[in-house]
Amino acid sequence: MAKKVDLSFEEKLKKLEDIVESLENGELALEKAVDRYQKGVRLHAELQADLDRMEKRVRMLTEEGREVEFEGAADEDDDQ
Amino acid sequence: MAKKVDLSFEEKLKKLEDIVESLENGELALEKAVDRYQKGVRLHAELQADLDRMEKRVRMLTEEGREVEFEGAADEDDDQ
Amino acid sequence: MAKKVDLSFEEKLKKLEDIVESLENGELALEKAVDRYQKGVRLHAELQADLDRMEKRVRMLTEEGREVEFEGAADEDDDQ
Amino acid sequence: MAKKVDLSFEEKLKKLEDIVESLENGELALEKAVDRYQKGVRLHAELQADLDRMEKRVRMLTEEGREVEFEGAADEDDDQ
Amino acid sequence: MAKKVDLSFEEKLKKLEDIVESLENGELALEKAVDRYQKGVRLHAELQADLDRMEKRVRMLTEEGREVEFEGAADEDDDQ
Amino acid sequence: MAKKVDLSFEEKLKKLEDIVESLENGELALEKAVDRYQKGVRLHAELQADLDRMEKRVRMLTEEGREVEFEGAADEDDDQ
Amino acid sequence: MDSPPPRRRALFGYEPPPSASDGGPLSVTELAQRARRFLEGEFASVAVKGEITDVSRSQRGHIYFTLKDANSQIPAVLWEGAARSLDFQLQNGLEVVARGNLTLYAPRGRFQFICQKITPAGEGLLEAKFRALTAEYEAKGWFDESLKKPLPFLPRVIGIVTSPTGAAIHDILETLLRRHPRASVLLAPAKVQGVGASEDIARAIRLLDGRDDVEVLIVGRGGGSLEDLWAFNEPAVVEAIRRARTPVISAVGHEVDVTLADRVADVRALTPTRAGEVVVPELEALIDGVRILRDRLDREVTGLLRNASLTLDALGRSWALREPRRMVQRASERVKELRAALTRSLEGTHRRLEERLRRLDRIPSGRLLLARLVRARQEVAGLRREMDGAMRRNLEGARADLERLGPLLESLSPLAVLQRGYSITRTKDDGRILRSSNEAAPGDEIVTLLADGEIVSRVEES
Repeated sequence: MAKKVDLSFEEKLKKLEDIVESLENGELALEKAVDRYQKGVRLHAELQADLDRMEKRVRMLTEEGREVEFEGAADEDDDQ
Repeated sequence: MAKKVDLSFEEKLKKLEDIVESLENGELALEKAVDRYQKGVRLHAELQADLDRMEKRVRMLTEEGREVEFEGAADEDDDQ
Repeated sequence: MAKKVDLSFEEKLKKLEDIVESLENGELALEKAVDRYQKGVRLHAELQADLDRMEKRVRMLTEEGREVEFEGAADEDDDQ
Repeated sequence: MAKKVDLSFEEKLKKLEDIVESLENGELALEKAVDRYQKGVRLHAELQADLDRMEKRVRMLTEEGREVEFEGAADEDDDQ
Repeated sequence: MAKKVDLSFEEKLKKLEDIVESLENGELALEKAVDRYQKGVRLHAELQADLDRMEKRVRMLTEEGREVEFEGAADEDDDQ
Repeated sequence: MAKKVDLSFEEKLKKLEDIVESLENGELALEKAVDRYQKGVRLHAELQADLDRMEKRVRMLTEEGREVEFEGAADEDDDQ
Repeated sequence: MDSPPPRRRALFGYEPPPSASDGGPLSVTELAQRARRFLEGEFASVAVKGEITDVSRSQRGHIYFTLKDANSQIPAVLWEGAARSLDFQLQNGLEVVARGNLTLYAPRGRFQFICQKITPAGEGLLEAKFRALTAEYEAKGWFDESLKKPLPFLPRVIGIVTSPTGAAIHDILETLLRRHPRASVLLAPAKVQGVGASEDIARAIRLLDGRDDVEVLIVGRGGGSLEDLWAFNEPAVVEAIRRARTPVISAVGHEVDVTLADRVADVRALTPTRAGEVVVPELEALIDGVRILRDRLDREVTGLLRNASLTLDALGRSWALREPRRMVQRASERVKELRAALTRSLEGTHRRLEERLRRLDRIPSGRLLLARLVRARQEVAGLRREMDGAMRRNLEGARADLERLGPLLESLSPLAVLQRGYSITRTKDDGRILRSSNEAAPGDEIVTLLADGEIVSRVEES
């Protein structure tokens, strides 16, 4: 499952989109479609995880930033 | 009976349709018709089984994805 | 956090501005954007700290200056 | 603070003016600006001290001058 | 203050004039100007004292002469 | 001939004239002028005294060397 | 000089010279000899009156001179012998009567008067004596201007040597006292005429000259004849005047009378009145002069002091000296301005940077990024939904096909009749449908298809 670590979020998203498209075309053999679907589910999970990870990171950084902000420019805080 | 394992769902379906068509023609000798019919029933059963299997797999995958989704983006869920 | 001690305030500010711009453009890959964001947060914190430190220094200098002024030109004080 | 004892008042004033000008140009990096400002504050304090010293001296001399004047030209005093 | 006893009144006056002129030109450095001023005040005082002394002397001499005149040439007195 | 150690009236007059003239030339330093003035005043006093000291006497030496009033010119005096 | 009209006839005559022989021309010498003979014969002894000029004395003692009057002149000589017996000095301008003869000095072609005897013309003994004395004192240089002593400007005592009863003392005193009413005069009376007068005058001069208070002497008398004035030509007087330490003014006779006393005196007053004028300045003018000098003196020194005082005051009043704080104030203001500018400028810089930084405060909030993440999440979720849907639709399609084909197949089943009690029998080994009983042999296994299933049987018989 960790085989395509080097793919970016966007690449994975693209792949997922391709999968969705190919599934919607209905031209795939059903089994292939299921395989794709499985792949899609995996991709989705990965993307989901990526997003979670990134969000967590951003949120942490945001907190961190806020703290710094509060410390140094407490009065500026009202405008925000 | 397991000889055409490599046939895809769609191929089997096609075969089944062909069988049905040939049966509808009514021009078949009984034996042949029965054979066909029998083949048709088998195919139908296979297809049924294939489909069930695939459906189960898809369902499982779907469930799997949902769980992941619930886990990581619980709060985002409200907006959706 | 003290890794780029040799960058001036303005250079850091410029960097931060570039980061913000690139983030606002939305053309960055998401992960790259997050990395940038992290960098941005750090830069912002540094800048804020720099600014605070300098402000404090200026305030001290100003006080110092005023004292000298008060000392020597006590009668001039009303105009100020 | 007494490091540049050999600079004349005007030279110091000129220096301070240059500092103010460079600060007003707004083209200085902040750190440099603060350094300049610090220098400026010091120069200002020195100049103030110089002025005070000179003013005191002039005041004393003026008194001295007046006394001599009163002594010698007491009758001239009405015209003044 | 009595250092330049050998300077004549006119020489001192010339010096004072030079000083006043240079002060009024306003082109002197402040410290130099204050020095000059000091010199000027001193010179002025000296000159005033000189003048007073001379005036007193002349006044005494004038009286002296006139008295002699009164004594000896009482009749001449009316014309004067 | 050493009887006129003190200057003659004429010499004094000449001196006084020279003094007045030198003062009028205006080329004398003030102190020198005052010195001259003093000299002038003294000379004037002497001249005045010389004139005052004079007293009309018309005498005649008798053969015995005595001095007697000379009557011969007495009557001339009344006309004046 | 008012000399009488020249008597040419007396000197030259108008008789033409004797004419030369009517023969050939004479030699110059012949002519000169004849002229000399004529002159010596004609003027062997004559007296001629004229003025002496061009006097020169040869080394041998001969005196050469020229006799002249207004229009003519004759060279003359007085041989050494005659010259030695002369009791007066031959000097230029002297009017003489010369007795002698005329001759021609051939080598020069000049005629010449040879003097035998010469006497001063028209004067007596006194004149000659006067001239002799004049010459003597002139020779001594007693009349030289360089010897003249200056008069004191204002003599303390004026000594006068004259007769106490004469007109002179009256004139002198009158003038003198008019000019200088406070003058002091000491009169030394002297006989000014007659026997012993010169000694008396000299004595009086010496008497006054010996006094310290007498600063000037007037020696004189009124006018008179040469004899009357003679005492003033006597050596006693001349020498007394000459030797006096005190300056002497001579005032003898009138303008035309010149005595030796006049010539030797330091100043000659033409008349006694004039002597009274030259001896003292006017007292009033003097007093005025002194007072004016004093006034000028006072005015000058006062003016100088006032000028100096004004200059000094002006300098003292100059703002440079009066308001020295102004120079400091200007600088002070500048410093204050700079201080304000300094703070302002830095505050400006700081504010600008702060604003720049504040604009970047979006960063810490991370909203942008979170939004993007949300969008991505939505996208991902959408894709998932789409994928799920598509997958479902795929499966549903397949199932629909299957479900359509199932009943169709069923309906077409050749075995449908079996429901009605028919059955189909097939061989077990090859599934062949048995259409005839002889198609099966006993022992063969057969499969009978019934509506609800199969029955496998073995053929017992056929």
